Amino acid sequence: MNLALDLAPVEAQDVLDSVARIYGEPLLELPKDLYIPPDALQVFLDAFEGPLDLLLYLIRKANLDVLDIPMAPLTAQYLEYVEAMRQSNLELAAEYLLMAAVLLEIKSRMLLPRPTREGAEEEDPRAELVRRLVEYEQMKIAALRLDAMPRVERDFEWVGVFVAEKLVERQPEVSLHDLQLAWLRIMKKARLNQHHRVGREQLSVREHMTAILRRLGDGGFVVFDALFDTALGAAGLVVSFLAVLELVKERLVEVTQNEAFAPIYVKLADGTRSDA
Amino acid sequence: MEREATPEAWLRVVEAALLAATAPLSVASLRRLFDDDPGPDLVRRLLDALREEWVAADRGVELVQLASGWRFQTRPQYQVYLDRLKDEKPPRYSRAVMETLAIIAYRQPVTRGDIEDIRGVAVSPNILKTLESRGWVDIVGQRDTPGRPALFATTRRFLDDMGLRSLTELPALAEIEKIMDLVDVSQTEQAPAAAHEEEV
Amino acid sequence: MEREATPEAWLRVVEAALLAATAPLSVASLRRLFDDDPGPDLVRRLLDALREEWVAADRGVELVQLASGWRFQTRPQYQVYLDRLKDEKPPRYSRAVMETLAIIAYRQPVTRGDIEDIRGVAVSPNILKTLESRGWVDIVGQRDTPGRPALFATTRRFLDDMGLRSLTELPALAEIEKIMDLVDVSQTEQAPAAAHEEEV
Repeated sequence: MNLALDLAPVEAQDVLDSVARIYGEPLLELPKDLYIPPDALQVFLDAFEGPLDLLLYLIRKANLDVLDIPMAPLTAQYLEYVEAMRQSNLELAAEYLLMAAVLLEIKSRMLLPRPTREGAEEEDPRAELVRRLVEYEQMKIAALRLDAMPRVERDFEWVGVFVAEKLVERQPEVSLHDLQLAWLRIMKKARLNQHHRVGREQLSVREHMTAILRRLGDGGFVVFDALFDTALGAAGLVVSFLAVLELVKERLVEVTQNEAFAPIYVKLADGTRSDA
Repeated sequence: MEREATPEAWLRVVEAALLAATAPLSVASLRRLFDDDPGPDLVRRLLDALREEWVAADRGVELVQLASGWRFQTRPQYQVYLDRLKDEKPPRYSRAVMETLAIIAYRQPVTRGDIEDIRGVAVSPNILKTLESRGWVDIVGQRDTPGRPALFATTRRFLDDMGLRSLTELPALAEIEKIMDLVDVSQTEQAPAAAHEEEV
Repeated sequence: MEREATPEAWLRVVEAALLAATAPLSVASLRRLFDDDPGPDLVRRLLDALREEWVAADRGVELVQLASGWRFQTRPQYQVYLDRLKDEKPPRYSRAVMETLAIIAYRQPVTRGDIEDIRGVAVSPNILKTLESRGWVDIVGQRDTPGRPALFATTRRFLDDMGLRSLTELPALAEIEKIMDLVDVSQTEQAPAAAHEEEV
């Protein structure tokens, strides 16, 4: 039945040691009537995380069964510590005094005769205290185990090598869909004023217009025939021709012929040259 | 590069990404490395192969799987060396901090009041602040009781930092539960106290 | 560990330290790793051996020497992969830029004035500069009208980037416009056309 006491004896030993190491004497054997320096008591008190911790310590030290706590001696011991601390004018957390009251109350209830009839309803007056002690002990041990687990920065390090990167400006990505949406938006807005009709044919004419403008970019004359690539096929040739006509109409190119049947030359209209 | 579609080339890409990552990388993230999505299974196979490769080479660094993904970390045996390069020691946490952390980890979500009930002492706001600023604990909601107290829980970062994949990998509380059984048994002998079981 | 004083064990320690370091490590720092100072020459030999080991394995990460010390870093060829892991959203062109691009694509060659006529608002020079610097648009001439405005057209690069062989492969709009007309008719009866913007 001493399982609880065996669970973490190391921890209890730690408390013992840390106190004893400083003052060279096991303070746990607190002499009842001897003067104890207040700071020694303070160290002793600081070793505990509260009344539950202190109680657990007392239970272990006396090798008591946590499940069947003899309330009278435990309460007496606990009150001894609390009294010693109070006499030393130590600032004692309210929880310690509250626990003293709880212990005294349990002790007095234990002295009362137990009702036998409605016994099924009656709880051991210690039950709540035991529950709290066990739950606290459970978490106390869990904290120790958690602390013992390998933890980053204390027991291991993250790996993170330097990323060598050339700073390349990220360019927006544009899809055909984006382009289409943009155009449709424009068309909608423009609908009231004018109606743009752009189909495949017109586009191919426009493409050829651009190509011809690029071709004539240096400003010189180009033989008309040279603007037509027979590899494009009949449809392509027609489109190329339409492109030239459109360019002429928009006065972007000039077409000249010195005499009938002489070669036709095409050049950018004056002022159309981009480097002009 | 992109054309060298060999498993060896994929391994090297995944390895480089993991070595350079500043946070654990999920399988989903690693799939994004490739132009053609290799799918989750292939990525997992690559990760396993990579982990074994590093184990076989007996390096001071290992590939581990954590709550939020995969990451390379140094093996604990090497910390004695690495500590010598450190100017400052990592923070040590007081018992109060560690007990609070344990209660949040095992009993989450909990309010500050719950923590105080279990520890039997007041919990200073600094303790919670310490855990929050370490990124191990955060507020996940409020309990629907008067005052609407904040509910604390552990974060994914906590699991990552402790080398865990999930809360189920926390050290078990099994032995203590055994004690609780004993408590119940002993209590049943004296007085029935079945209610306790659920409370714990 | 400390007792395994073999060159292989030292290599692994130096490697772990360099992989975990957040800044380049000098030879002087690396000497501090060991209980018994190995001296600068041995550390340098270890670094050379380590560098060669990683080169031989053809990894995506390499050991490099910088002014301030040694560090592992990813090889430039791997940037294309690592970039894919970045969450940052790709930048987007403003609506004005996209509309200008669309007008140039569908109506080329056009002047800035043409674009303004169609869009109904002034076109800032920055918009055209953006498209020119992207290499998608250039000036193919000047219209023979007062002021000799520049004529803009799309480039070969634009077609390549959009995956088109020719402008005729741009999405045909006639059918869609027709559908839109129908939609407009029906919707004009019910609600003002303002809402359409979002639908498109």
